[in-house]
Amino acid sequence: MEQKSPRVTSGADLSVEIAGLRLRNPVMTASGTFASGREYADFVDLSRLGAVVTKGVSPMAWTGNESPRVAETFGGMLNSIGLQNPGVEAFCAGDLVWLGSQDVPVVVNVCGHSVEDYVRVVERLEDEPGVAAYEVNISCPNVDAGGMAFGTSCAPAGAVTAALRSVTKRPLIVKLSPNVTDITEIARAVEGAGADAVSLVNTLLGMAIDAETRRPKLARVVGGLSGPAIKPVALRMVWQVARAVGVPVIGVGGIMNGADAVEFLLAGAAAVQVGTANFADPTSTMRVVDGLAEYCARHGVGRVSDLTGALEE
Amino acid sequence: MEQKSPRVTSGADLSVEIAGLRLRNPVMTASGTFASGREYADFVDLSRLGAVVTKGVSPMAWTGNESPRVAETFGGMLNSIGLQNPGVEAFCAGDLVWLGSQDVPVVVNVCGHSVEDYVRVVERLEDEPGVAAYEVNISCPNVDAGGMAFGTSCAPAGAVTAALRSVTKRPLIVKLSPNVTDITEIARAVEGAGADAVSLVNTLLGMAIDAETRRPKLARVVGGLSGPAIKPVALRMVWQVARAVGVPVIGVGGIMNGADAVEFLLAGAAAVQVGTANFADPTSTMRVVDGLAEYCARHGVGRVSDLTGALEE
Amino acid sequence: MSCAALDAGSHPLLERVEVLANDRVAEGVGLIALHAPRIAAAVEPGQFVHLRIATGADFLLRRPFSVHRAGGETIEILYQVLGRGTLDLAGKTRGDVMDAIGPLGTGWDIPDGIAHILLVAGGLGAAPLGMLAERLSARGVAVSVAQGAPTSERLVARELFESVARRVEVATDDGSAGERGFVTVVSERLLQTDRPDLVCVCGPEIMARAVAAQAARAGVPCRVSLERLMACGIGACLSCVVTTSHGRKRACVDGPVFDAEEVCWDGAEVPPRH
Amino acid sequence: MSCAALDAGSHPLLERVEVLANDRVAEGVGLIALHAPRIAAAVEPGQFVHLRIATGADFLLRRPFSVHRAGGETIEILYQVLGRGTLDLAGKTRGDVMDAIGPLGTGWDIPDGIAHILLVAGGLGAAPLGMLAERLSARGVAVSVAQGAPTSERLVARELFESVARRVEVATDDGSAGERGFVTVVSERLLQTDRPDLVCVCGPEIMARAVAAQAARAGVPCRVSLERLMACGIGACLSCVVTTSHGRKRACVDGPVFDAEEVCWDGAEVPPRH
Ligand SMILES: Cc1cc2nc3c(=O)[nH]c(=O)nc-3n(C[C@H](O)[C@H](O)[C@H](O)COP(=O)(O)OP(=O)(O)OC[C@H]3O[C@@H](n4cnc5c(N)ncnc54)[C@H](O)[C@@H]3O)c2cc1C
Ligand SMILES: Cc1cc2nc3c(=O)[nH]c(=O)nc-3n(C[C@H](O)[C@H](O)[C@H](O)COP(=O)(O)OP(=O)(O)OC[C@H]3O[C@@H](n4cnc5c(N)ncnc54)[C@H](O)[C@@H]3O)c2cc1C
Ligand SMILES: Cc1cc2nc3c(=O)[nH]c(=O)nc-3n(C[C@H](O)[C@H](O)[C@H](O)COP(=O)(O)O)c2cc1C
Ligand SMILES: Cc1cc2nc3c(=O)[nH]c(=O)nc-3n(C[C@H](O)[C@H](O)[C@H](O)COP(=O)(O)O)c2cc1C
Ligand code: FES
Ligand code: FES
Repeated sequence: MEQKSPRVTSGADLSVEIAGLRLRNPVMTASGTFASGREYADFVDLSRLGAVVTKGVSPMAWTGNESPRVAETFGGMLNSIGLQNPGVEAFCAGDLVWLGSQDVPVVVNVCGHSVEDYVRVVERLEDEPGVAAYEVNISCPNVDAGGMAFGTSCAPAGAVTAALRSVTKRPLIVKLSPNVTDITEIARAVEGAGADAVSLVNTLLGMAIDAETRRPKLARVVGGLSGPAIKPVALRMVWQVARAVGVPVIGVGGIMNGADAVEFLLAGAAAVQVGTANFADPTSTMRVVDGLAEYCARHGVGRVSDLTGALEE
Repeated sequence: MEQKSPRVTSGADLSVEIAGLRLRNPVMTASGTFASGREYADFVDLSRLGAVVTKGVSPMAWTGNESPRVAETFGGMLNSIGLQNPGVEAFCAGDLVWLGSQDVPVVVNVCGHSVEDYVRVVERLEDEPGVAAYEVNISCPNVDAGGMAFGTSCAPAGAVTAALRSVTKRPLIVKLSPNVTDITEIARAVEGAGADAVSLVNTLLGMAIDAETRRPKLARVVGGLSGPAIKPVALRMVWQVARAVGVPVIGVGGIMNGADAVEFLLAGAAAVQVGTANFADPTSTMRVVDGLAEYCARHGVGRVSDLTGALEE
Repeated sequence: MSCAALDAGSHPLLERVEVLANDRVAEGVGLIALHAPRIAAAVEPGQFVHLRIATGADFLLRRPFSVHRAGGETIEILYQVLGRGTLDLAGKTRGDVMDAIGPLGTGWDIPDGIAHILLVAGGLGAAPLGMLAERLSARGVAVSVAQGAPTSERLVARELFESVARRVEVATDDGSAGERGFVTVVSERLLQTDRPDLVCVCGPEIMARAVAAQAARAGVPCRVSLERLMACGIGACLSCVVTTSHGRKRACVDGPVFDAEEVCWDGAEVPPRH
Repeated sequence: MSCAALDAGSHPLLERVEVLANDRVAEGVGLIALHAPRIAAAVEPGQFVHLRIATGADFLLRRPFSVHRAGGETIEILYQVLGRGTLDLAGKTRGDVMDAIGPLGTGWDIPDGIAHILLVAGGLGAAPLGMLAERLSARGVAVSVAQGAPTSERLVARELFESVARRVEVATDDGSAGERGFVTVVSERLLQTDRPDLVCVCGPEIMARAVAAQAARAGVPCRVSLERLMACGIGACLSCVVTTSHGRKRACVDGPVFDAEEVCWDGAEVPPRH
């Protein structure tokens, strides 16, 4: 991985527009890897991020899964956090207030066990001024009810989206699961149901075993695979979905540096999210922003948005 | 990765039985990564392998895809070889004759664009004494017609299996694709249609882009992801399928050493295949065999088959 | 003092650290000294650093290590070689550079007015207790140490403890030093004989749990330092939770040191080592 | 001679090789000397080794490199730093150990009776031609060399060529040495003036293709060494195919040297470097 690079200031226009939302640059945080940014504020200038995407928020507090909740794998990691969060009320009283004091657009990641759950969270958040958009997590492999179940077939995916569309005018980003036979079907379904954008991918369902103890490395046995190991799969899915839908695509999966981000843009993404990389290097998001600017400068790219879909096949 | 380890001779019984086939040990080669073994004979004692699984064989010669056909990714690689092979006649006249002179069971990997193609290959091979079993590749992401198309929904997967079942009494191993929403459905379908065993996984469909040239790294744009990066996904699917079907499961995906093989056995595999690891170290299969023996000795495992499904959840 | 990571004033730092020395101190155990001026100045006993061991293209999560000792511009880490990360760590030599996030976590947070403290160390559990023993004895607190290990050679940091503690009693599985058996035999006795005001424990969770029970029976408050697998190390990912009577807490920021009685021993510790 | 990898007698070896020296010879170009007695003894000009650069837990495919020179128990590799593998290679120092598979491929396979040969090298294409030039001149064959590079400093192995060749003419993109422009200008002229019996080319595929056309027009047989991405390097994986008039052939065992007229220039070369 690159070492921390000096901030690059280039002439290129890094701003992008997603679902009516103007972002300073296309680099967002990936939900669940950055909390609400407070912990990272010591290492990252939040005002240099395109957006902060929060940890998943549910109607009531969720306690998540047992420990161990993470395991390292080759070029990546498994997690089975299970969407532990204090619930939407506590979120509004806590993180959201703090985020209000920061100069960065806030995308709230929404999760639930049922369509009603999702609706309740969004309805509650509609009263809050500090929310720029919603990212609907229908792809979490770490909860039994709901979670990925919504994201692996078209009807429920469309149903959640439609229900949320009817309660908000704010930009609705639906986050898709890679654990499907044909991700373009799901993408078209949520687009048809009113999604303003799609983000992909969430984690790949995986498993790790400790041969010595003969036990699964995760208490939940299975968990979500993330990190550089999954980048080729994420990139392929972004490329497929960008050709299948009209709404903007947000690419996520194994992005560690500026070059990785450029690859996702070329494949058709309008923006990107950085997740697991934050754990290895808490300044990763800044390196991605600087790397993008440096790439644009070096290649004479005037607007970063010109890179979207610019793959030469 | 481990360095070449001295051959370990342990008291443990490494032999396994799969679909009526007795193998010296559970370590096979993964199709397409070992050709027919001739090229590896300089580095590997074929008689110490559980079985050699050949490159995919089609009714007529296939020329495969354009170059570049491979690209390295984080912890793995993409390939889009496209099942280039000289066709079943040339195979019988060439590799199969050579394999006949080797002291190792031969599993012929069969591919086709249509059910008829698969049937023609197997019917031709039925005349050949030197074939121990068939592995039916319904999961190749690198051919347009056939290939993965058969492996991603139940009906065609069952149809190919049933057609082959009707023309051979030899053990029929069906190789499954990981690019599906629920691999247990497909596994049950092929079991129901007469498969004696299933092997999984084939490669994950992925993509790589060269940001500098803005071009896909593979001429075919997409290709199959293999290597340690995919091990957590393969392990999870083996664990799921082993609980869903009664026939033996052969685990494949990212196995680099003995410990990896043990993990697949614990997850429920009766045998394993080693693929991409052969490229990094041509002696990988031997290291896996030695590593398995060493593990059994160290843990007092009398029969390696006792490890199958012995995961402590 | 202490509670560094919690009090608003102090924040974790991302510091480029350079290896000053890296020596084997016992079978499979190493002591690495790092030039880390900013972390060394801020760290409190019981806090840890989140170390990025991998370099180059290699992807590896950080690894958390307690600060064993800190002085001047140097911190020392006592580490056991277990897997990929600590193998790489053992290979580092003078001049190698890594980066570290720290100081992290709550630390032991010893209240004033403590006159006599019992430290119970199991195996590498000695690591986060070294600095504590030094600082407390410097503060005039009487320190007793109960230390256990598989064998005498593995009684790491024993000299340190003997140099500052009023009394050090040991137990080894093979009887090669002190009592034959578990450290809990020694800790039980010292609880009775030395009547400490506070017990601080670090070691395998099963042992920590047993000592916590002894302290409870003796009516002595007890602190335990717990290990969890940690991804971010700074409170963001929720991979390190410990179940407590006040709900799930993050070992990296709400711990790693917890009040024994608030811990729900749910067996969620890191899998046993080999 | 030659055709080593093909004739049944000879087999590729898996050899533990030790770095003897590793020096920068130009901007982004290094020359590494490896102690590889068995490969050194068997290798023929134009053959290559498949080098395992990564160590430890790091997964990396092997990287193919032509043997630039071989003598005694040593082989030399001339390499250009492009990405992860060659970056790591540039970091190797005396005493580091890797493993190599080799010798691999067909080699130049020069028929007896050749009196005058023209070698055309573009950039790092000089690598597989060094050993050839030495061996041929030792056999009394008259050697002419046309060499091209972006700039004079990048005319790698120029001294070697000048020490054994009858004539060396160069071209550089910036005119800092010889002609300003492409090596094809020089090769065209030498084809006319020196009337070689055989042309051997290695360099970017577009340049090799142009030289092959020149040779064809001049009615001189031509051999080209082609690059493909290689996974196994030993003929098993079919990742390295070259389309020829006799169908798809494997660059690692049927090549890397091909008869120019059998090559179908399908633009399947490795993506341009940066
Ligand atoms: C707050 C804290 C302080 C620590 N202080 C020390 C210390 O001072 N000295 C020391 O030697 N070790 C310490 N550890 C444990 C140390 O982090 C692990 O031993 C190390 O991460 C193992 O990395 P590895 O790659 O070598 O092993 P891996 O291959 O990652 O794992 C090998 C074994 O170590 C266990 N392990 C892996 N990561 C952790 C982890 N984060 N915590 C606990 N166990 C783990 C695994 O479950 C496995 O059983 C501490 C852990 C925590 C949470
Ligand atoms: C038979 C043969 C002989 C070779 N001899 C030499 C030599 O003597 N000196 C030398 O410097 N290089 C040689 N090469 C090329 C060398 O193998 C690549 O430059 C090297 O593998 C790049 O590895 P990397 O990890 O540094 O770059 P990567 O990050 O893998 O790739 C960087 C760039 O190099 C290209 N590349 C990667 N692998 C290969 C490959 N196997 N062949 C060609 N291009 C590749 C990629 O397409 C990319 O554009 C030879 C290649 C072949 C096939
Ligand atoms: C520890 C962890 C927690 C996560 N939590 C969430 C979450 O709450 N909601 C969500 O939509 N995705 C969650 N994800 C998925 C990431 O947002 C992202 O989609 C995935 O990790 C792939 O990106 P990466 O490879 O950059 O990490 C989580 C990932 C990790 C590693
Ligand atoms: C270069 C290459 C060629 C392959 N060709 C075939 C094939 O012909 N038939 C097949 O069923 N699988 C083929 N595979 C898939 C492997 O057999 C194996 O299922 C996959 O690579 C995962 O295992 P691994 O990670 O150990 O490589 C191929 C894989 C690679 C890398
Ligand atoms: S390690 Fe991320 S919250 Fe503790
Ligand atoms: S590299 Fe595998 S066949 Fe040539």
